[in-house]
Amino acid sequence: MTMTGLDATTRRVVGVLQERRSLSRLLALALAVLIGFSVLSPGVFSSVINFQTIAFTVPEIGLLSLAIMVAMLTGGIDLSIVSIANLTALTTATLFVAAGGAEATGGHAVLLTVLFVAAGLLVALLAGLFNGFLVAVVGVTPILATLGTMQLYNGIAVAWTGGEALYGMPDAFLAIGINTVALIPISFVTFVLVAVALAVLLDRSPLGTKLRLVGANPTAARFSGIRNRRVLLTTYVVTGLLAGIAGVLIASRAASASPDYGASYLLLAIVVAVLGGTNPYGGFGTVLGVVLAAVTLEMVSSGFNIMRLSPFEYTIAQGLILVAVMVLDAVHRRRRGRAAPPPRPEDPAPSGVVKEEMREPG
Amino acid sequence: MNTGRKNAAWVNRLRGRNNEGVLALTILVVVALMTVVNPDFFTVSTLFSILRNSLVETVFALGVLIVIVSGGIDVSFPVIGIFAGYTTIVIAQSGGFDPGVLGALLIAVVIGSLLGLVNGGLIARFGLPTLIVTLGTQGIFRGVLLAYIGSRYIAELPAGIAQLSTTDLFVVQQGQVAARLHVFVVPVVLLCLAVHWLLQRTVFGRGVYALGGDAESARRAGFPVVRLQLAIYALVGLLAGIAGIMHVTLSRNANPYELAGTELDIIAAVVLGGASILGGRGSVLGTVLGVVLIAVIKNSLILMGVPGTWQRAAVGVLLVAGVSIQALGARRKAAGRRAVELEEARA
Amino acid sequence: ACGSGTVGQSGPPGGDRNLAPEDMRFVNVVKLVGVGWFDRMEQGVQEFAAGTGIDATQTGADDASPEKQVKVIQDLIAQRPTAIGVVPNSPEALEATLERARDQGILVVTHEASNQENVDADVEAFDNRAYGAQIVEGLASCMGGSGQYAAFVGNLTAETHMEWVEGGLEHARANHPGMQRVVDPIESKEDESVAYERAKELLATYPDLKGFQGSAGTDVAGIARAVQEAGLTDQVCVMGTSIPSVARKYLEDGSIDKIFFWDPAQAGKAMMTIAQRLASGEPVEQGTNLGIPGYESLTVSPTNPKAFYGDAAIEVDRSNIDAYPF
Amino acid sequence: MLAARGISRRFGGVQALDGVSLDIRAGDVRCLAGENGCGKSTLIKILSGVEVPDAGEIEIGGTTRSRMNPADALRAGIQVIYQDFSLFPNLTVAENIALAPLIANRRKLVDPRRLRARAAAVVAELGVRLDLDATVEELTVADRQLTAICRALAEEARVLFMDEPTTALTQREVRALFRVVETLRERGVATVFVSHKLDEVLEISRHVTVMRNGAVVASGRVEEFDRNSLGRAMTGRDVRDQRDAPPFDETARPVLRVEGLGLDGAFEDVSFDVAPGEILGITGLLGSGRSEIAEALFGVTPAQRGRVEVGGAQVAIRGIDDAVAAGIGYVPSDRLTEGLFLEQSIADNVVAGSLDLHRSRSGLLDRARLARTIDTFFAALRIKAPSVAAPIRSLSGGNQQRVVLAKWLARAPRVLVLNSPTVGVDVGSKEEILDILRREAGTGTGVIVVSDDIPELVSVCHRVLVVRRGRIHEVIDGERVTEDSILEGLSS
Ligand SMILES: Nc1ncnc2c1ncn2[C@@H]1O[C@H](COP(=O)(O)OP(=O)(O)OP(=O)(O)O)[C@@H](O)[C@H]1O
Ligand SMILES: Nc1ncnc2c1ncn2[C@@H]1O[C@H](COP(=O)(O)OP(=O)(O)OP(=O)(O)O)[C@@H](O)[C@H]1O
Ligand SMILES: [Mg+2]
Ligand SMILES: [Mg+2]
Repeated sequence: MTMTGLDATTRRVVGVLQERRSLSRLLALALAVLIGFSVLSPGVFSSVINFQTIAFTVPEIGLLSLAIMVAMLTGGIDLSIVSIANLTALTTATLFVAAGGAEATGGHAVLLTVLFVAAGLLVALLAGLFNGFLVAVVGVTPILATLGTMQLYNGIAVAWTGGEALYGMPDAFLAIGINTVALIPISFVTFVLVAVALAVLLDRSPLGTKLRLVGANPTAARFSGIRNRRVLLTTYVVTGLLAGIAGVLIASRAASASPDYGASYLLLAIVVAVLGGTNPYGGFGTVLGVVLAAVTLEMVSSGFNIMRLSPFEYTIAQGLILVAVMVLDAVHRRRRGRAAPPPRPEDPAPSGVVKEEMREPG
Repeated sequence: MNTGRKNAAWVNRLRGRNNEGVLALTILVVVALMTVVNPDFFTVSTLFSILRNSLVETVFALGVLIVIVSGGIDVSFPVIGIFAGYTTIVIAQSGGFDPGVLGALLIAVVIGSLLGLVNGGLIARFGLPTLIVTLGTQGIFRGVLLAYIGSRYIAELPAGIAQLSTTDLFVVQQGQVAARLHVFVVPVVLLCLAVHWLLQRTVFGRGVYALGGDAESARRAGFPVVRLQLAIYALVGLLAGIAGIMHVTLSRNANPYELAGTELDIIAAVVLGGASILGGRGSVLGTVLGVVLIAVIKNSLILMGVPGTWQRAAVGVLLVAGVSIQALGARRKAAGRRAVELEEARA
Repeated sequence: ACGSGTVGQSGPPGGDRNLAPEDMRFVNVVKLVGVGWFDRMEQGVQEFAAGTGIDATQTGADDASPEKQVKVIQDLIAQRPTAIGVVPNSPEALEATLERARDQGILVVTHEASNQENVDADVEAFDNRAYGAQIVEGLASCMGGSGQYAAFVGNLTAETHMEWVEGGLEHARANHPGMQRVVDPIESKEDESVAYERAKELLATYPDLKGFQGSAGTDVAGIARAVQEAGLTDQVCVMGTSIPSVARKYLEDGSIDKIFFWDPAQAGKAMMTIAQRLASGEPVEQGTNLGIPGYESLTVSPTNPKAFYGDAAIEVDRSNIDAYPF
Repeated sequence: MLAARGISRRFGGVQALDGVSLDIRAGDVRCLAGENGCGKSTLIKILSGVEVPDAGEIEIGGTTRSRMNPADALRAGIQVIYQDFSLFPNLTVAENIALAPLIANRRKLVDPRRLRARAAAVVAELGVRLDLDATVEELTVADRQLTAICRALAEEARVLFMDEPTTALTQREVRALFRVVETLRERGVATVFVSHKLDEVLEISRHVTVMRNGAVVASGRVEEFDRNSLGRAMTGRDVRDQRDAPPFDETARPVLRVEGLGLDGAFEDVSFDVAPGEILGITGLLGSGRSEIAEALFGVTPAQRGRVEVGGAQVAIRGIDDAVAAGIGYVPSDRLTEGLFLEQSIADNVVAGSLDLHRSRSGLLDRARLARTIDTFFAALRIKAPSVAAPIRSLSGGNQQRVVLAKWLARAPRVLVLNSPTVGVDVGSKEEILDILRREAGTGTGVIVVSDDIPELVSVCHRVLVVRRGRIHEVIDGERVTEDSILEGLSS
């Protein structure tokens, strides 16, 4: 390995080693699941239509998990993502209804779709910005701030619609969630594009590194001239936008928008994010890991449904996978023996390093 | 100069180590506002009702407090709670006997502690991140409960528990409506005192704070960290078991689908109460105030005349406002402390 | 397409499969599994399977969330069953998925979703508005035709619940001018404790309240607890949708006055029977007799030609509770 | 009494200890000396049961074992003042001092009054001032160090390890500590003392053990060593130790001009200039306001009054962003908290301050340039680590400090402010770090060194400001910069 050939941002951190290891472990798990179920239910699990099904379901949960991952990079969390997704969907749907969009066709429909999706995402951006404001400027702990806004955004959605679902989107919009290109759902393509863009943002832009640094040690970040507030604001805008895009996919797949969709996604998104190797205390996490984790869990869930196992057994399996992956990691770490134990995510920093938002004058 | 410093110190004392003062003040402000909007708000019946609504959450929150102070987090406790509560009833039913109140409590506590030990074992034995372990186990526990123990709503509780369901400490007749204070406030208050004593006055309790302050230092100081963590998660399970059987008793039925999903609310109440999500900080008083503030917010909207469709939004607004006030208060306190420090440096 | 209110005349979709019963596979997807209501429905499905020799089973998710149900159905599509029955958590969220299922040649029959578009047929136990009116009529006779009442729904987003409540309100306005509903529908979040809290708040806020209408199965139980604790069992009428196992104890002590429901076993059997008729090319139309109690003469919905009503509402009070062991 | 036999310990690719043996006798005061990263702390951790050795034996009170745990060690009478203090930031000083004995004695209950009384007694015995009810996180670094010392003295120890106990202490407190060591010695307690301050080493210890690269290279009575031979034993070369302040253009327009700077309760009426290439020292006793001046210049706690000019233009420093924008860099004294991202890589730490300067035209990071920057500083500052991907936590103190320096040098600041830049840094590294400062000044940067290490100031500074009670008490410059003149300025 030549020094100059090494690239600063890709070989960051131990991380490097640790993340690679968790990535390869995830990959092995994914393959095991794939092969296992293909053998157990030949013809059904490994059918094109089933993979298509998985490709249809991954984007929503995948995007929400990525949002959680981004928030966790800074040591925070965003519990309002599902509410933001629904708010986005409702905005778009309301605009379509108001514009009589269901009847629109051709270029007009495409134009409306672009316009109204943009409006929906703007709402997501604003919602994310407000989260960021609470966290970065007011200084509310992220879990509290977003628990509040989760209720608030959901409440706004209920008050706005009176609780009813909204219909009336044109086919041009619904195509996003329903159509396929060369057998691949458009929503999955969208998901991959967004994931790649996010990976570029996190790995190749200054912001990505700053995000991890703020998560790793906010005080040192301030002392390095990083504008923590701005970074945190941006973080929650990004999580909001990711949630918003998930909302658009949800609405286009469901052909409707409702304030109550996706409540079960929140905990699942957290599970996927941590299974994907994200450290909830900040500083570590990769897009690829989260994507792999999302695909793996969706495959397991499909496999269980196909094998006619009960949903309760799937819940158990999901928990077992999470714990087993972690235990294997720990055992592996020990077996590597005398090597330095990589710092446990939980180990608080050594004394003297008080992880506290740095005193910010003025 | 000197008086200024005294004032600052005095104000800090009033705020409390974990900002309990600000929280109490926030509650007073919210109550005052509600009373202005609707004078009927300020009644014994409202008070009792809010207290009753906080009982189960408070017990859960005590467990969450312990685990958060220790620097960990547990999201499996509501599932442990309902697991213990529901399973206790199932055992009583299938065994065809009435365990009585104490018997039921004992069963629930044993089940809760065992499940908590599973968490603790995984966390302490393998040194795993607590959030991940408890996310995993909550799925496992819930799945096992619904798949193998039962998923049905049980309407008929064993007689002892059923009777306790409607036992009040005292009743105040107010016009048409009777204000009732459920007898469970007694054990809950005792539990709060016990946990406070445990955390403040025992080597175990200080060890919990030490662990949350700096785990490596705790190890170096000779704290048996593994045993400590085992005990912490077992204790969380135990408290969850108590909360679970209380929940079943208060709702007068056993429904295994309930409670799951309330974890984030309760964690938020504890954090609102001044516990640091990073560990090492938190108090029973703050926790109770946090739970009460959220209960006040959630359970007064009809009295306030908020229309049905706006209630969720109103809860959101009040929550956001509440946590913001709390955060701003905490920030002031930090600023005040710095001023005092500077002065002392010069003196 | 078929304005006549007849479905199934053109034979089964997906070509003339003309399958023998033992080659058919029906799957009924319910809101969530494991609860008493849907366990009872599963009994109906099993009875149907036993009676016809068709492989009919029931499945669902572990909680009542629309996204999980979507996933269950999507995974079913890969297995290509002959027909699926669906009791949607959120009809609108299922449209695209059901369309995909039908594109794959799978028959779709729904229940509790009279506005679902991508179906071959929908069967309802009754007309929701009429059912709501029936509940409020019961409440009116209990309240003596006048006074304040409050209505609960499981979720403000639950369309059927809203229809029961609004149908009831229209009925009261038209027939009992002395009756007033005090607030917008109150949301219990399908949670008995929430219903209990809200009922207590309502009793405190409206001292003259005389009646409650519940919609989620646990609403009336929660309300009854509040009423009982306030010592108002005899002054306040509590009625609404529930199931006997939940309401029994309160019906017996009088804090619930009457519950309304339909038998999920019969509804499940009705769905499966319609699926079978469609699969074998028999039509379903106005007046069709499914040979199931409550579904002896189906009515076509005036708004949706694919939706059919039975007349299967059941009223239960203290006197006849023992006839319904679920 | 306590002996190590052939102890080895490996961390990943680093052989931290390689067959180290050490004998500690009752009443001995033994100094462990050696460069950063030579394994001193690791040896202490192994002897106190915190780390487990790969090979070797520990002999304690006649029994031999291959490993220990902390509780065993505590019960055997081994007390440690850890280099990182290992305190509980969230507990009070009293609890930090007096809690550990309760565990060792297997007590179950805590009596806060007795606990506080015990802590008070220890603090009184040492003769220092500590607020027993303050939480440790509110304390200054010096007070934390005192707390750690008090904790080690709370229990009657048989062997007392002190891993750099004096880094943050003032003369007076160091004296008090030495008196305690002397008393303990008379009582038969053995002390093992680690310090990079060679004068201290020579003063306090009876025996000296010098380590290099994980092995013992010299051992003997203290009389056999002097500053030079000790330095040579540690580094394997001669350590230069005389004044070397390279010339600069004194007539050039100042790169930094400070006028009438003031902050309530901290400092008042502070004015000075720094020319390009000049190295200005600022010294003063603890609490004199020297650190606060540095923090005000960097906007951490901005001044309330006065003006600051950088490169001739006035700048209003209201926060760190203003200071960074104006071209001021700052190396904080508390590098663990404020300077470094411990779990992150060297690479990330080096570029943490200059990410925005490494954008390509697309706005994304120019990865090639970024890699060049990292490798340049990694090499130029001679950071000792297996690779730039190694996490900072695994580096020794001297190397960590180089990374903090690299972070700011990567921004090419106009003014570089360093607060206690060589605390806990070994003599060899210290000289190299000072050389880095000289080189940096040579490029026209104005350098301000805030320090109470007088030899260090004499070594590099062109001019030294002595601060007392928040005011500039004296300016010492040119040839007058000597240890004596500074000491005089501090104490007169
Ligand atoms: N936990 C760890 N993981 C990886 N490497 C470590 C760890 N602890 C120490 N090391 C490495 O072991 C070597 C010895 O470190 P040690 O802390 O004992 O040095 P030291 O002599 O105390 O240095 P200093 O004077 O800077 O305190 C160093 O190279 C260090 O990087
Ligand atoms: N329960 C306690 N809480 C706080 N501090 C204690 C407690 N017990 C002992 N200590 C403190 O620890 C120190 C050492 O304990 P040790 O057992 O030697 O004391 P002691 O005076 O012999 O106590 P006792 O008389 O209870 O045995 C004592 O000086 C005491 O101040
Ligand atoms: Mg060391
Ligand atoms: Mg004694």
